[in-house]
Amino acid sequence: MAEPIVETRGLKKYFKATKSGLLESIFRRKIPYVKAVDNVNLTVAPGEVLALVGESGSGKTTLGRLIATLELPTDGQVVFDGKVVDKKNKKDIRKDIQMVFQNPYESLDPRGTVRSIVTEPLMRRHLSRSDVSSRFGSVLSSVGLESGFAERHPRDLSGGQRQRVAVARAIISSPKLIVLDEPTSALDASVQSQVLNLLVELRNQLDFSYLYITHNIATARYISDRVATMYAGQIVELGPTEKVMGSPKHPYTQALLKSVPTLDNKEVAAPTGEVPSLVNLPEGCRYNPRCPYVMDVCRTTDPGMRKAEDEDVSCWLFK
Amino acid sequence: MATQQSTIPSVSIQDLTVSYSTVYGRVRALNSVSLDIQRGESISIVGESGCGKSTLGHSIVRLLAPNAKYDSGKIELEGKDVIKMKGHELSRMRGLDAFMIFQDPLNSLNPVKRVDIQLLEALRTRYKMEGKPFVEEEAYKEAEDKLTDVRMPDPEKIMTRYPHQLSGGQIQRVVISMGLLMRPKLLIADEPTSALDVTIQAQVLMLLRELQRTYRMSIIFITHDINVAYAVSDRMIVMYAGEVVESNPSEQLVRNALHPYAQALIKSVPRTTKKEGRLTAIAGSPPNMLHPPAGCRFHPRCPYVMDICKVKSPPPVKMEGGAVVRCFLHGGTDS
Amino acid sequence: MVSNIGFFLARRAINAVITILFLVLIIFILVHIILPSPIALARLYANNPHATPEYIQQVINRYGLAAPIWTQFYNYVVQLLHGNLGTDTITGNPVSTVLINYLPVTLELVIIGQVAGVLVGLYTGGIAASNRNRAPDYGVKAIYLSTWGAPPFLVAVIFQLIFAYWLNLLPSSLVVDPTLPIPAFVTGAPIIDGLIAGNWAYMYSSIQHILLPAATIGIVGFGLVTRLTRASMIDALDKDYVKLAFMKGLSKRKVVWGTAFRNALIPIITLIALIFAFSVGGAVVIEDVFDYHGMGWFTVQAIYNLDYPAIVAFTILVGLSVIAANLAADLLYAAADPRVRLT
Amino acid sequence: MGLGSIFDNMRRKPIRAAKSGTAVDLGASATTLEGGQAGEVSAGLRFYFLYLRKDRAALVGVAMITVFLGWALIEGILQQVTALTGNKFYELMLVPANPNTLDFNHVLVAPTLNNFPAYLFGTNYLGQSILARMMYAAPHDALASLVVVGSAILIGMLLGTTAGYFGGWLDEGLMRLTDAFLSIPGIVLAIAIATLVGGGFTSLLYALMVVWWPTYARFFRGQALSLRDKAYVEASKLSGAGSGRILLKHIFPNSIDPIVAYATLDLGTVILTYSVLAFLGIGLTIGYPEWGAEASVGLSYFPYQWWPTIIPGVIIAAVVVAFTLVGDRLQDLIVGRLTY
Repeated sequence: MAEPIVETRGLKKYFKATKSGLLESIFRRKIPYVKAVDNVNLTVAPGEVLALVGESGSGKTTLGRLIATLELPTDGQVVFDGKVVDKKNKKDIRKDIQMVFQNPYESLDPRGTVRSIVTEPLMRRHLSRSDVSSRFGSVLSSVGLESGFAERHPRDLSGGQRQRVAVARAIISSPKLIVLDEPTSALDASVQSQVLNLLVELRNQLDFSYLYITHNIATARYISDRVATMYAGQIVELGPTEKVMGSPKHPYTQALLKSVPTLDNKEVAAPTGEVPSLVNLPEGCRYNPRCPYVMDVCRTTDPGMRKAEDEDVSCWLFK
Repeated sequence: MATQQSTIPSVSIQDLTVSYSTVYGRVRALNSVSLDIQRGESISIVGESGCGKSTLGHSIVRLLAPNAKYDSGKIELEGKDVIKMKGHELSRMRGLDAFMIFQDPLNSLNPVKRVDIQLLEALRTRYKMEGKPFVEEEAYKEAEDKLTDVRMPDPEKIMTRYPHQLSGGQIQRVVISMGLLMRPKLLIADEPTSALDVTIQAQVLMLLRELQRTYRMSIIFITHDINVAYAVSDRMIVMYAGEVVESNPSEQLVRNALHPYAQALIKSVPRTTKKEGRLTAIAGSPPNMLHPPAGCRFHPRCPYVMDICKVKSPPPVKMEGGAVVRCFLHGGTDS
Repeated sequence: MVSNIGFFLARRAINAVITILFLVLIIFILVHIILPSPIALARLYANNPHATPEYIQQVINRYGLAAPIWTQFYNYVVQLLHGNLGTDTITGNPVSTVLINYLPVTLELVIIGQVAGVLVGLYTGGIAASNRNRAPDYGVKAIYLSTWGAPPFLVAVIFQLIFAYWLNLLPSSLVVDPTLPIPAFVTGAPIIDGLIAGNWAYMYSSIQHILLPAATIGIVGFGLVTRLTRASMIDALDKDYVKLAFMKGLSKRKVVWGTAFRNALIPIITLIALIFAFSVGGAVVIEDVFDYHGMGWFTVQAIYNLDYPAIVAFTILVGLSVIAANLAADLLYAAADPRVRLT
Repeated sequence: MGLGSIFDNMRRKPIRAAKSGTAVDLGASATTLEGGQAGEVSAGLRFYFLYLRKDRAALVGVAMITVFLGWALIEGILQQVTALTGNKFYELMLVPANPNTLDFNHVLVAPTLNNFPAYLFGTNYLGQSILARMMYAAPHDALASLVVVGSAILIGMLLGTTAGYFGGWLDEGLMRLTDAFLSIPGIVLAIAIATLVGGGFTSLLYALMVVWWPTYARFFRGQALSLRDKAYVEASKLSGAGSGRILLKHIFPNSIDPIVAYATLDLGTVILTYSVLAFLGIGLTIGYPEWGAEASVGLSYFPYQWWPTIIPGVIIAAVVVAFTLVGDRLQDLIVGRLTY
């Protein structure tokens, strides 16, 4: 296993749940914290596609933003290419990171043209004009857009075309890691598969590594090499995609797979209960209120990550 | 509560055309759509954004936006034409004949009123319509029972809560129970689970299937996700650019869809069960509803396009097994 | 444990105090930037053009105008706290007495006018929104555009022309019929004092006199309220819970006014203070046209007589009353919106 | 503080595509352009003109504005030429009569057609043609509104955007400061400043400029707050852009559109406030007629000679309504509330 591109060690990110100002400190009012990301350890190898699957409130987007250095952790570290990310060096670490966002209608500056948007990452590289336009040309064609699109404004583009422009912007500075935050969930089914195909092709040609964040398990299975399922701020299962999807070990992953309607089986089975509030989390394993195999130990202590064959599972069912 | 078995369909839509006037000009959202739904049948309407599925849902209960207009066609709900209804007749139809639930849980309940008041409000109108005296305790009890019917944990507490104190899943359940209180013959659901998490969506889908069986209600389930449509309905209607391109029982449609668009839609969906090679995507991008393509509206993106497709719009053709399709591959070239 | 609403109001109260400090600072700095030298300041306070240099020097010492700016600010604030707003050059007595007997007259006029304007504005805004792009909507739009654009003095003059001179229904000026005996001073507001003293003739006459100016103020505020209500109602009517209300078989009237309007009201409550400030601004001109002897009329006289202390004091007082109005609006907002009360 | 919240909630709520659903189906205020997101209003002047052309009332407004600003520009230049050359011929060239000559045998003449066009609006108590005085005074009103709104946009943009973008104490401070300004009615504060500064047109301009900027600061703050979380700003951060570049390249340009609509409407409000202050006798330069002052002077002859007050009032109202009409329609469009 080569040196990982990015690694997180005991990563935590807590947000203040209420506005805390002068007033709160006077009354020493205990400020509740939202534990969005709570002690996450994962690695992304060069050229690998790691999928982060989870529902809303699982912390997958926050984790993605932490790794993309858009947020600084409350505790723990993000190590990018061997260097620990902190306030000072985050600016030049960002040279090797790019991101594609969920809402195609907000990821492109409405006033910019396709050319100005896509070439923005090269601004700091002080390349000659011809270099920039040649790169722009090649990148535009590799995302399947004719050169005629160069001077068009985002409002004249469809959802799918906009995401292609966003992908072009992400690959123009040939970064080492691209964080994809639900890139296709705002698109129609037919357009979604166009963009997914594009992402897979680019990965095979240019050997980026992707951190693919999604709630849609089917797309995760199609695009990723390894997958991590997240629940209430923690990774509950991490392993090769075929293994995790084929024979899921953690009860939540099993429930997740069974609750997704597909064209192969009509019957859908859903776990009981609701997603827990991230402010007052249940004791012990966070899934225990909804878990069919719950044991006493689950209600008291947190299982932490455990080895099971070549997977990591956070569940007391495994030693 | 068995609904009487009568021959007239629960809903019968004939050649419905609805258009919106926008700053750019008139956009025809529905182009002579015809659709019949039998009593107790659960159908789903599937299509990409902008195909008019939500407009179709809203037009049945006359909740279209101010800038929308019924250009032509008829919508018969329980034998009466909805488009011609006025005042009292209209408010009687909404609730007793049909009930509609919507997509965005954050806005589905009145944020300034408690849940019990909003449920009683529904009961008060039904009792008035049925001429029964409204007794507060009795109504309160009935409302609470309905909450248990929709698998709501500790309904007494939920009754006294305000909508902002409930989760998305709980709000949708309250809205569904509100619908059940009205005992409608038809339930229209416009993407009710799209804004919910996968596990919560599964709970709501299971609930809807169950309620459809126990209350023998006909359900129209509108969604963009073909998997959800398959899981929740007996028959699927596929719409494209304001037209119904295919109507087929779910099993048949999934195994061998007739219309090229329906086939492409099914092939383009990544499966969770196995890893496949390239996904077959549909070329081009969704049509511009301001200047829709001539003839069959799918022809610019259709792999089997023929000359006639570019000129004439294919008429609906009845196929065996109760399927209806609008495509020249399956006939209709003579009329 | 102080509940959430307690923190919400406490935070708003602290904001109000800081705003008041800023208010006083702004006025103080404006006066001192425009008239930097102590002599100019003294002439402002003395305010008689042919003041002798000794008299001016005397004034400088009395008010400590030569002191460094921060100490001047400090005792300016202390003076304010003691209610000493300087002496009014027209009447010679302290500004505070001037304010006491003129300000309530204006407040009564503005509040009555504003309440009328807001009520009518809410109704027409609602009508316009629920009949979007149809006759009532265009009609209401025509009304609020013209009232919004019309200068207050034009509206006042037209009202005088129609109701006072042609139809001769209402008195064209003054606060009350001067011949009537004036009741004991309790609140300073004519109608209320008349009511308290049980002096029906005086009360009836002052109601008669207030009708036209109050209507004019109502018109001035009406345009703003109608426009805000229409916008807020349209947003509310687009929400799913309005569609759900229709689905419950409620009539259009019940849905528009029972559900949508109730929600559209909340953003408008937060703007009460803004509408109040807008109406007070209009009152200055309207009192001048109607010769309605309130604080606005007095300010206009103060302009002609360059009576700075009165003008500065009135500016601060209006600012304070608007901030108070805003705190009241926050209370109403917390009461009306459960999302604030019970987060 | 609710005071300025009218500007805070004016910033457009981001259209969040349903979590896993697609963009809004062809819903109410959909403007679907080549598959573009429903409700996404395409910015750009082309669209505004296309929209205004379709709306008769707004067209009337645009026509009146062009007449008013056009005339004010021409007369304003002529007045400058006269000021430079000292030759009064230029400024009176296009004006039907000399606004300042006294003519005691034509005092308070009712509006008539004879001696057209001088007496079209009648004469005031000094026998001066009201039409001539109104036309002669137009440049001041136009200049006042453009200067005041222009300066308010500049100051408001600098303070508001930086406060909104960086947040923290800078933001809190600006909020309290603007709350203080907004708590004093514009007219009252302008009176206080103008009387302190002393007479003249420029003192009135300063007063209005001090009064006007807070509204725009709140507006730009609201815009900056909503824009700084947008994905394209985050993408720009990832491309190594510093705050300065983001403000210049992304935040300012995207704040312009909503401000255009509000500023159009606000030009009318400035003219209204300016004429009310002139009505109260503030900021008058000797020998230079003012719209508001004209109406105020006529008051003492009211109601028997109604025209010296009513006619200037009506002209002011017409100009202000024109600006309000166009601004109001543009605003409905920007916020996407407009359904045709």
